[in-house]
Amino acid sequence: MSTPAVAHLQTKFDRDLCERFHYYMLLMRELEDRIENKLYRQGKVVGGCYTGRGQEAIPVGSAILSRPGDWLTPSHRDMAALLIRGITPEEILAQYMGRATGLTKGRDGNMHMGCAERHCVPIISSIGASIPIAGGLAFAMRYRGESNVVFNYSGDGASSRGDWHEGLNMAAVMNLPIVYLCNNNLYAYSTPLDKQMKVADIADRVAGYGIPAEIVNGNDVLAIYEASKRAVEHARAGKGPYFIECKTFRMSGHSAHDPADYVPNQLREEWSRKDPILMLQKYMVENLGADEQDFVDMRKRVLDKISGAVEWALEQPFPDPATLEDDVYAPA
Amino acid sequence: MSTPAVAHLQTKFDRDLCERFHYYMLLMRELEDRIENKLYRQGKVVGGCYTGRGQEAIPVGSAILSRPGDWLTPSHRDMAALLIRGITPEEILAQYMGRATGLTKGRDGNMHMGCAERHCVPIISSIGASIPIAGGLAFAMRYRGESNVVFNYSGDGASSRGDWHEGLNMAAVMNLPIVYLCNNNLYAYSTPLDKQMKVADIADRVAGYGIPAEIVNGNDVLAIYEASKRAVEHARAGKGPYFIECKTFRMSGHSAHDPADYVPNQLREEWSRKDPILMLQKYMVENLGADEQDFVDMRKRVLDKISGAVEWALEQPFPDPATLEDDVYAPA
Amino acid sequence: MAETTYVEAIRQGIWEEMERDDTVFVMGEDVAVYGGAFKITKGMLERFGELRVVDTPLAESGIVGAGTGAAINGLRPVLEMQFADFMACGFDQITNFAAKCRYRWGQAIPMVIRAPAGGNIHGGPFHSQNVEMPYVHTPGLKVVQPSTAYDAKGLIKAAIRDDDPVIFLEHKYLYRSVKEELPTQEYTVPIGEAGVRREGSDISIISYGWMVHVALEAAENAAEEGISVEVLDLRTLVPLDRQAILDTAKKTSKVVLLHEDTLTGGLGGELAGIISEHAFDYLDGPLVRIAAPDTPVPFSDTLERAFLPSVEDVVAKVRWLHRF
Amino acid sequence: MAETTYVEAIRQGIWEEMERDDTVFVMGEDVAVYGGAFKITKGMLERFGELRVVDTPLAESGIVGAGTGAAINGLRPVLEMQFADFMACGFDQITNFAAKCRYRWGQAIPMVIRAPAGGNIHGGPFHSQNVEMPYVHTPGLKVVQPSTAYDAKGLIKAAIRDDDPVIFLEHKYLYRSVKEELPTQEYTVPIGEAGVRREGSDISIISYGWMVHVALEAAENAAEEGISVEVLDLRTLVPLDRQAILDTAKKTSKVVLLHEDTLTGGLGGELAGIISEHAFDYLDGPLVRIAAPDTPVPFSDTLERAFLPSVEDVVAKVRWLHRF
Ligand SMILES: Cc1ncc(C[n+]2csc(CCOP(=O)(O)OP(=O)(O)O)c2C)c(N)n1
Ligand SMILES: Cc1ncc(C[n+]2csc(CCOP(=O)(O)OP(=O)(O)O)c2C)c(N)n1
Ligand SMILES: [Mg+2]
Ligand SMILES: [Mg+2]
Repeated sequence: MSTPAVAHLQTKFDRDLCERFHYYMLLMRELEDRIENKLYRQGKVVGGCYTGRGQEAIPVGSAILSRPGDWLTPSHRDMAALLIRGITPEEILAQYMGRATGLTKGRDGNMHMGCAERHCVPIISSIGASIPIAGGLAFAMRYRGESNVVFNYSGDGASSRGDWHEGLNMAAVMNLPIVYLCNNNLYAYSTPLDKQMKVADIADRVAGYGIPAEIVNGNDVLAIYEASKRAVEHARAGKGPYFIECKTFRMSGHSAHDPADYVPNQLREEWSRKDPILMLQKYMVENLGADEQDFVDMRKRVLDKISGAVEWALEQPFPDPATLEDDVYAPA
Repeated sequence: MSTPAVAHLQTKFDRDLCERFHYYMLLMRELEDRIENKLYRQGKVVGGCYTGRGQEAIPVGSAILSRPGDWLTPSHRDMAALLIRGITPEEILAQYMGRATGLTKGRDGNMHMGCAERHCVPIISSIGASIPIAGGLAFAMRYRGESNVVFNYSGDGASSRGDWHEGLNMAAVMNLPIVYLCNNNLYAYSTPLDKQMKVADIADRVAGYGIPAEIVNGNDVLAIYEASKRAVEHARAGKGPYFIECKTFRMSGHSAHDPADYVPNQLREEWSRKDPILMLQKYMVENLGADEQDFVDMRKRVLDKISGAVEWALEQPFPDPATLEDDVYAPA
Repeated sequence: MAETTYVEAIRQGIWEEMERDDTVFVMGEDVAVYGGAFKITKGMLERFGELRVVDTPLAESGIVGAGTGAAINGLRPVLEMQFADFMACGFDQITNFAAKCRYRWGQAIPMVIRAPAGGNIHGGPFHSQNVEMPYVHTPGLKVVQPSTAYDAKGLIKAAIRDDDPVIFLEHKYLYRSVKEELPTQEYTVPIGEAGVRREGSDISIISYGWMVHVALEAAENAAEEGISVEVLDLRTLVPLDRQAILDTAKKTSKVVLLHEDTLTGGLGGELAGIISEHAFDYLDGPLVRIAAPDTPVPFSDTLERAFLPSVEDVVAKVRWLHRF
Repeated sequence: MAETTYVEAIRQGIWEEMERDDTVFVMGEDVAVYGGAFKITKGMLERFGELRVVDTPLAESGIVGAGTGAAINGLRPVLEMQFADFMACGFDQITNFAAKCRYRWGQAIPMVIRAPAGGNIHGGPFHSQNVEMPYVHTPGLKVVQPSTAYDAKGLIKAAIRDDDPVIFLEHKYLYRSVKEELPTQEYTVPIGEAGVRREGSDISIISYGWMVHVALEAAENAAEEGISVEVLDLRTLVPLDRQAILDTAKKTSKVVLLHEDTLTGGLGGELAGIISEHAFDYLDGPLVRIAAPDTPVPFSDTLERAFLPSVEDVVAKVRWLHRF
C-alpha cells in the first residue's frame, strides 16, 4: 500500500471549524459506542450493528461541506454524515431500536437509514449499489442546471462490484457532479485488500475511468476536508466527478458479532495510534490553543446529549402492526 | 484514440502459417458474406445476423495458437475462432438456418453457438457475461495444475458492463490463465466509443486491475499473432491474465438490419483501406512470394467449400417438435 | 383516418408526456441518435435535445440505478432496456432498491422501465423471454403489458404519470402486427383495470399481451362450435384487477388461464390461487392453465411454434372444459 | 448421541462430499479464512486448502460466473451467497446463462448455489427475503429448501451430486433452532421428493422451509380441536413432487397452501394451479393460501411478527376450512 500524500494544509483551520469537526466525530464515536457496547449487548437494539469506529474523519471532513441542495449517499460507516445533515441522535436511536419514530418507522433497521427531506439516501444494503444511484441524483442536478453535488460514500469492497464500475463509468462519460469518498479500511468483512484487488490503491482503479483521484490520510479530518473542498469545487464548477480514497482502518469487527480474529494484532495496534479524534485533538492543542479540559467538557456534552436521546428513544412506541401494509404503493 | 504501436515483427512468418491465416480469414469473410448478403436476404437464415466483417484478423491471429485443452469464449464477431477449433461451415450454416444438425440443434440461433467437445463456449448474449465465465474455466485449469489457457473475446461495449469488471478483477486477484482479446471496433451498436467511456483506450481501463495490457492494430493478423503469443506464453507460464486491445472497425451494421447511418462516411472509408485480408495479402506478396493468382485460387477453394456446405445445410431437417422438452435437465 | 401501430402508439405516448412535463426524460442504450433498437424513441433527440434523450454506456444496472437516482431527485425517467431479457442485469437495482424506497423511507420512485418482451420472432433463448414474474413477485413494483395499440398509448402515459416504479412490458411481436385508429383527443388507460375484450357465457379465458389475440381467435373458433367464450385482458399484472377476474370466473364458472410465459411459476398459478380461493363455489370445472412448457425459448421455427401456446391448443382445452 | 443442528448438518454434508470427490470446491465471500458469515464452511480451509476453499472479491455476478465456468470445465462448485438477497446481483448469470447451458449446447452445470434465506431474525428488507420464485420460474434450475437437519444434510449432498444447477436455500432461522440425531451411516435425500411430516385426514397443509414447523404446530393445536391435519413438506420446489401434492389433496380434499414468502407470485399460486387443475373433482373447499403480505420484509419486531404467517393464522384458517 502506498502511503497517503502528507496533507499539505492550505486552509487556515480556525477553532470554530475544528470544534465542529470535533463535535461530530465525537458524537458519532460515542453514539456508536453506546449502541454497540451497551444497547446492543443489553438487547435494546434490534438486528445487527455496524459502526465506523476509527473512520469518523471521513464523513465529517466531507459532509460538512454539503449544502442543503446537495445529496448524500452514506455507507454503513458514515453515521456522522447523517448527523451533519441534521438527523438527530434521537432519530438514529429510535431507528436502531426499531421504533415507530425512527427514520424508517421501524421498517428497516440499524444503519439502513436516511431521510428524503435532508437529502440522505438510506444505506443500500447491496454493497456498491449506491454508485449508480449517485449518478442519477447528479444527473438530475445537471438536468436542472444546478450547482449542487452528490457525496457518495463506499468502501474498498464495494469497488469490486459491477455496480461500482458501471456507476463510475457513467458518471465520467456524463460528466456528473459527484464526489466519491472511498473509505479504504483494508477489509471487506474478513476479506483483506489483497484478496479484493491486485493493485495497491483503489485510486489505481479509478484512473481507468478518466476521473481525477487522490489519496488522503483517512484519519486526518483536515486532509479530508481539504481534499473534499477541492473535489466539491471541481464538481460544482461542472468539471465532473472526483474521487477521494481515504486510507483508514475499521477499528471494530465487521459488525458487533464479529471478533475479527483475522486481523493481525499489529495492524490493530498500529492504527489505534492513529485515532482520528486524537489526531484532531493534537492539532487543536498545538495550533488552536485547546486543552484537555476542553475535550473533557466536549465529551461530557456529547455523552449527556446521547443519554437524553437514549432515554427518549426507549420510550418511543413500536410500530403499530396495522401500518404493516402502508406505503408499498402511492396512495390511490 | 492513441495509435496502436506499430507491430515490430519478431516472428519469422512463413508461408505456411500465413496461408492458414489467409484461409481462415477468407473463409470467415465469405461465409458471413454468404449468410448476410444472400441467405439472410433470401429468408433462408432465421433471426438476426451479426458479422465480424473487417475484424477477421482478431480471432484468426489468436485462436490459431490454441491447443486442444484450451477453452475459447468467442464473441459474436469471431466466427473464425470456431472454424479454427474445427467447427465446420456445415455446422455453422445449419445453426444459422435453425436446423436439427446445427450446433445447438435449432434451440439457439445465429452466432449463439459453440461446442463443448471443441471447447468453445457458445456466445452468451448478455454482453460482458463471458468474462466471469472465462475466469471459471481458467480456475479449473489452475485447480488441476494444467498449462492450458482461456481465450476470451469481447468488444468495447462489453467493457462498460459490471460483469467485465468483476471478471477481470477476479482473474487478476486469482492469477488465472486468461488471454483477453478485446475488439475495439469503435461502436457498440450505435454507441460510439466516447459515449462508452471517457478514456481513450480500453487498455486504460485494464491498468486498474493489475493486468498487463497492450494495444495492437486489430486489422493486422501478424501483430495479433505476436501479441497473442506473448500473452499465451505469459498465461501458460502461470503469470496470470493478459489483455490485448485490438483497434479495429466494424465494416457492417450492428446486424444485417442496421444501415449504420450513424457512422461517418469518412470513418468507413478510412477503415476500408485497412482491410485485414488485403493487409495480409500485401504482406504475402511482398515477403513470401505470393501472387494474385494464389489469392484467386484460394478464394475459389473457399467459395466452393461454402457452396457445398450451403447445399448440405439446406437439406438438413428442422428440429422435431417432439424434442422440444428434452435436455432442460439431466436425464433421470 | 390512419391506423396507428402498437410501436408507434408507445412512441406517441412517451412523446406527449415529454411535451407535457419537462421532468420526463428517456435514457438507455442506443435510444438517442439511433432512436432505439425498435425505434420507439425515434425523433426524440431532435425534438427534446440530448439532456432529455440520453444514450448510455452498455450497463443495465447502471441505467436502472441512474434512473432511480434521478427519480429520487425530482425527475420522471423512462428507461429502455434493449430487450427484456437483459433487465436481469439490473435485477438487484430494480428489486432490492427501487421497489423498496417508498416502504423504507417514503420516497416515491416515479420511473418507468420499458422492456421489449415475448417471442414469436425467432429470437431464441435470449431475445424472447417473458420476464414478468420476478417483478410481479416484488412488492413495490407495478407491472403492465398492453395488448393493443390503444392500450399501449394509454398505459405508457399512465405509467409515466404514476408515482411508483412501473415495469412496462411491450410485446415485440405486437409492435407491428397490431394497429388501430386512435382517438385524436388525449387519453390514458388506468393502471390496474382489466378489460373484457369479448363477452361470453360458457367459458372465460383470462390472459394478457399477445395471447389475448390468440384467445380472441380461439373464442371465434369456439363460437362456431356453439361455445360462448369471454376473454379478459388483464392489461395490468400488478396490481391485478381481482374484481374483474372474479367477476368473469363467477359469470362463466369455467376458466382457462392463458399465458405465453412458461408454466411453472407463471401468472396462471397466481390467477388459479385467487380464483380457487375466492370463487370456489362458482366453479364448475378445473382451472385450466395453458402456457409455454418449462424450457428456454427455442429458436428454430418448428420448436418455437411447438413452444408457444397456439389457437388450436386453446380451442382444444376450451372444448374439453366445455364438455366437463 | 449428540444432536446435530441444521447449520452443522449442511457443513457436514459439504465436508463429506469434498472428502469423497476432489472436484468439489467451495467459493464465496468470506468462506475461507472466516468460515462463512454463518460458519457453514468453518474449518474447511484448514482441511482442504486454499485451492478448494476460495475467498473471492465482493462480486456476486463474478462468483456465479466463475462457478459456472468451473462447472463447464469439470469441477463441481458449491458457491455461497452471503445472503440470498444478494443473489439478485448475479441474476443474469444464473437465469440467462447457467440455467440454459444444457438446453443450448448439452453442457451440464453441476453447480450448487447456497443461499441463506428467510426471516424471523430481524434482518429487515435486505436480509430476510424469500427469493425462491424467480428461480422456480427459470427452466433449467432446480430449487431446494430443507426444513430439518436430516434433510439439510441429505439434500446438500444430493445437490452437490446433481448434474444440474441447484439453488439451495437455507433458512437462517432454522440454522440453530432445529436439530436432531443424524444417522452415522452416509445418506442422501433425493431431490424431487416431498415428505409427509404428519399424517392426517381432514385437511392438508402443503409447505416448505421454516413454515413446515409452523404447520406442524398448527396441526398439533388443531388436533386438540379434533381436526386431523396432514402436513406435506415439499423439500424440493423444482422439480415439484406433483404426485405427493395431488395425493394429499385427494386424500383430505381440503388444502391449505402455506409459505413464508409474500403472497403474489409465490409458490402457493403454482400449487393452487396444479391442484385446481388436476384434483378439481376431489376438492371440498377453496384452496386457501397463507403467505406473508405483499410488502418488503419489515425489520421491527411488531411488524415482522405481523408479517410472518403464524401458528394462529394457520389454525384459524384450518378451522375455517374444516367448517366449510
Ligand atoms: C452485494 C452484497 N454482497 C454482500 C454483502 C454482505 N456484506 C455487507 S458489508 C460487506 C463488506 C463490505 O466491505 P467494504 O465495501 O469494504 O465496506 P466496509 O464494511 O469495510 O466499510 C459484505 C460482504 C452485501 N451487503 N451486499
Ligand atoms: C447485457 C446486454 N445488453 C444489451 C445487449 C444488446 N446488444 C447486443 S450487442 C450490443 C453492442 C455490443 O457492443 P460491443 O461490446 O462493442 O460489441 P460489438 O457488437 O461492437 O462487437 C448490444 C447493446 C446485450 N446483448 N446484452
Ligand atoms: Mg472495507
Ligand atoms: Mg464494439
